[in-house]
Amino acid sequence: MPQLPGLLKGLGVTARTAARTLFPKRGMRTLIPAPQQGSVTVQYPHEKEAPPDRARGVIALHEENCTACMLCSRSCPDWCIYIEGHKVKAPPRRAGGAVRSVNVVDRFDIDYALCMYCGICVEVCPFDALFWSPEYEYSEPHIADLLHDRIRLSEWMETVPEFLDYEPGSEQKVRKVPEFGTDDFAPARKLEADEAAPARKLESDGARELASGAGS
Amino acid sequence: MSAAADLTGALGLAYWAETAIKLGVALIVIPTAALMLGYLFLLKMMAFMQSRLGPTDVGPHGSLQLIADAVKFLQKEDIHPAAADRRVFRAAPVVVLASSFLLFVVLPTGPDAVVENLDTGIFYAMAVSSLSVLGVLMAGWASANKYALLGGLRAAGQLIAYELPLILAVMGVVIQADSLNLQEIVRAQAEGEIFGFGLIGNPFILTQFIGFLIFMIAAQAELTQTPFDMPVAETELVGGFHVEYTGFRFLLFFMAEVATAFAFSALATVMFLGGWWIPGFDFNAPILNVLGPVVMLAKILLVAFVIFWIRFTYPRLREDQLQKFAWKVLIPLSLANIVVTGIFKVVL
Amino acid sequence: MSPPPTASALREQQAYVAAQAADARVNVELDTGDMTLNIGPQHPATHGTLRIACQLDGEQVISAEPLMGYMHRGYEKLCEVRTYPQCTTLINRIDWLGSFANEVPFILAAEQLMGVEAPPRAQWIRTILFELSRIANVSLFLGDMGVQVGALTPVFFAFRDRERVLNQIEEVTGGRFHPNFDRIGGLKDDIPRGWIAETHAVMAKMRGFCDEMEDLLMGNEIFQTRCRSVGVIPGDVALSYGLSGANLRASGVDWDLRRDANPGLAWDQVDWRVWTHPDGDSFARYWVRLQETREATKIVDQLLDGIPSGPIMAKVPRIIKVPAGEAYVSTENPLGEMGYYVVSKGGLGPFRVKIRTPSFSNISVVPWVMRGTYVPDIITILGSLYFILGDIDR
Amino acid sequence: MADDTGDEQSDDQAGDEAREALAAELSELLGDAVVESHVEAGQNLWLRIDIEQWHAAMAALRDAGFAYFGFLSAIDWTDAPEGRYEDTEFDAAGVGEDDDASSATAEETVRRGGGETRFQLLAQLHSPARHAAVLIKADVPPADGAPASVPSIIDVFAGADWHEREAHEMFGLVFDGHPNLEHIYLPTEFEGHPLRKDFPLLARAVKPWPGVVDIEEIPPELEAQLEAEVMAEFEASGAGA
Repeated sequence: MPQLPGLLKGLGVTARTAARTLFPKRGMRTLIPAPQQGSVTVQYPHEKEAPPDRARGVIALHEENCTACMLCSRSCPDWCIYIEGHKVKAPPRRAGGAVRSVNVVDRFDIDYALCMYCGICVEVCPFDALFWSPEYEYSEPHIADLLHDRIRLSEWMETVPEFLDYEPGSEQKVRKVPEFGTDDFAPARKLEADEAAPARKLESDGARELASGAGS
Repeated sequence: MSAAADLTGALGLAYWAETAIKLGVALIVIPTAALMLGYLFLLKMMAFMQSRLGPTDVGPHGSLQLIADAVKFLQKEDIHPAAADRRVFRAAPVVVLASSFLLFVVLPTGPDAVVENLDTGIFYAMAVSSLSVLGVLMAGWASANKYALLGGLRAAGQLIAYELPLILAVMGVVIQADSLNLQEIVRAQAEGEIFGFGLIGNPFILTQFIGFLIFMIAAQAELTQTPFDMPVAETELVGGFHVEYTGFRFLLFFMAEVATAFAFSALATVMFLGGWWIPGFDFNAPILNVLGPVVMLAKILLVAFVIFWIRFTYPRLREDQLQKFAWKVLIPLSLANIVVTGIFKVVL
Repeated sequence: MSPPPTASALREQQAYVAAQAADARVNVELDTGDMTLNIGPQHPATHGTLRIACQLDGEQVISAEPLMGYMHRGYEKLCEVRTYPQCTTLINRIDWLGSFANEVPFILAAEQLMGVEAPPRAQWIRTILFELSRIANVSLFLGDMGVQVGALTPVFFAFRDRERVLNQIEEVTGGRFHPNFDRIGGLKDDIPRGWIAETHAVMAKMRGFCDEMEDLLMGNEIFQTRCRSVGVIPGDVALSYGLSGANLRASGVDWDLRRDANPGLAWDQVDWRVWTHPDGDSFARYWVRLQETREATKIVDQLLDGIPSGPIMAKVPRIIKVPAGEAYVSTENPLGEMGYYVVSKGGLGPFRVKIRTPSFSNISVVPWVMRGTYVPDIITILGSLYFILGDIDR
Repeated sequence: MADDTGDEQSDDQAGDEAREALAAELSELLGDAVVESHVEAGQNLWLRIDIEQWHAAMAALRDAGFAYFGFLSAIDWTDAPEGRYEDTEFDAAGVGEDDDASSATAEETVRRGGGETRFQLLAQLHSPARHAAVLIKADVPPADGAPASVPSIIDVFAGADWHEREAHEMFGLVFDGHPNLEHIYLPTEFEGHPLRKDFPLLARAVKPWPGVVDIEEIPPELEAQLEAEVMAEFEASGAGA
């Protein structure tokens, strides 16, 4: 077969694409142009593309789980997480136990103007307090407004999807996302976390020890 | 300019009134033509060829997008570069636009629907179309910008290389039609015959196919559309001669570009595709003053489609390659075309 | 002694001086000497902020000197104050179109120092993501080269189809551009269910994209006229400038780190070939990249079918401290050889990281190759050498 | 740790043997230019070259088939005076102590191929034909408080041009015979050599470290009262029963 000149072939490619965009239904059976289906354009404000579940859109905070241990703040490459807290007294874990003192977060700010979306904070959090959400619509006209506080971060917990199943052959365990909406102080969850990691102390010097390598 | 022109003749208006109406119609037709081509091809067809949607929000299917753009352009600040030659800088877009306005003067769209039926119609069209290069050169020079200067110089070089094949390609048509008058060329095609079969006349694209090809290639270069868009060359000269233009001056360049594409499509239609004449009608039938423009428009859109289709598909040549192509291929080919046409004219 | 000048002689003299001055003015205004043209820092062809200072004679280039640093972020210094996991965040942003591939050599170097080896499943997934980022990166080149030589449409096709690959990367890593997915000792997470089948489909689409590019651009006679015998780099010059990747292979040097110095990923487990082209011109570079993209889709297809089961993380301490030592690991990244020379003194972070980026060396050949070309060729050559600005400036 | 290949896997071993052979071959080729060679098991081959013979050795290596110029850079071996995390508690929290314990020996063991000077040149060459790479080092001795000048290899490997310029601006090394030793990344008027360890990284100095624990303690005088309140509530809720 003689070779078609590349000039004509090229015209063929663009014409074919135009035809496919205009008549996406097979074989042009329907001659009504339907570019909305044929094109790859997503008309953003009108229709929204759903990012994958794992998409690193924004970091959500499950405040009840946070113990202000500063691990995330320290492992942040940009130093963009600011945490302050205070101690409160919490009831004992079981009957007959002593009253414990627990950290409560007063301030948990992430400066999204600095954040590089690396996800290290989410990963290092030993208490399941930070999660990725695919939410992406939080742009602000002023750069200073990108500093989001714990209330805003907690609202995003609602948008955190469940963790995905793995392909066969994986040995990873599928994790669970804590339920949203338990707005009161949840000592039960803290208790679980405590028992899961007995080596980790909640006190600040314990967290420091963890950061320096003793906690492995 | 179309039906209205006939109307004015029939009404026997005074010269000034007739001229005013013609002018008014032309002033409406040219921006409308530019808008239509721009919307249909530059926005929508290009988008479809690239799996996109193009504009959708302004007006039905985004059809008023260009008007919105024009309004936006008008709101922009009018910026002159500090070192620019201000007067020339301001005049350049007007010169370019004037050249495309003047082209519309001789384009016939019906037996009487023509602004001025010049006897030297083609000659005039070729002459005024090359005026635009003057404007481009002015823009390139006056911008005091190296990119713009390179673009302007490229445009000048391109003009010399392409004006020649353009005119030589037209020569074949002129020889065959025995006239420089565009109306007469349409008549020659309408009354011609293909081996005794005269129903569809004899569109010169059949006998002057090589001429048509050369005309289209040269027109592409004249319009600085893509394989020959070196004067603009976004990725090397960042816009070439109009790099310093903003706001409504840039709008004028843009309008001129699309309007000239329209005009050249119309010229190709008149010379090669039989113009406004519809097979089966008497050449002077008054109804053609109404139907002619419609037929003409359809043919123009077809030719313009090809022009833009090529524009969206092809990469751009280099200036020296273009010169080589023009002087070593197109000009000898068009000369041969003239010789062959002449021989046939004498023999037949 | 000359007689005192008469009035008329004075006038003549003044007229002569004035004429000379006018001539001089005209000569200054119409200086026909060389012209300096700055291509960039803001220029559509430099995809970023590279500046090329050209001396032109007409449209011919006398000399072209790339001036960079507009985007220098000092990553080598920044890495010195960061821990190893934090470094990958920065390293993502070196060649931002093929980010995952950037992480791999750094992680491998750290693993080498620690004496850790990632489990096979992690290595396979690494290789898959590596090749996916190659496809995402190079497919953009395949379209972008069209824009460089003036064709509008190919780049839209490239963006359209690259998006599919980026979606696949995002589905696994959570990041379209900056995956930050590689960890010392393995990977952050395993692949989600259904991903393998989807990726197979995307690979088929990408092969279609390669065919389209071949018809639309590479087969186009105008494109060939623009690219053939433009920017010819002979093999020995390419070697002495340290050109790597497709630029080197287009000069006829059969050298691919994936095959020749496999640092422990799964490339030796699958069947593929290295493409070379003898010409060394811009067209050869385009041709080689097109073939490599096709080859990469085949590699991915084969790897997807053979992912071994098992863990994705080797046993590494929670807080990573790398033993003292030095290591250099380089891999065949989309742009060429990217290597990290990591010096550790036993701390949480590297003591010194030398980042050997492909674009830096690839662009260093520009002054040599651009002499005597024309202004449009500058763009063709820059486009065909294919650099990412973050990869030059680091 | 120099030549210990005892517990390597077989394929690594083959590679190491090849590297050993290459080291021996190159040592012979370069003669007394090679000060020291080092093969790290399963990794790489280092050659340390006498700085006086840097140029000649590079030319000899190129002619021996190592024609692919990988990179050229330098290493500043001094410790940063401020520590890794300036003004932070990160270093203090364990890391620093650990370093101190090993720092006495770290200096000797860390350098592949040995060497004592503050600055070391570092380059890598590849042989495409032999699929082998070699890392080359050279000690840059101090001269009058600054590093001594180094012969440029721009005429051996044309690609060394930019790499030498980069090493010049980042480390302050001077390359004799380089025609255009100007800044490549930094502004012309920039002062200092950023990759030297004594060049402070201001980004870390101007901002306070956010990792400092900021937890408000319960005032001691309230502690007993709060404890009693919580306990009372706990017992009242019935959980204590």
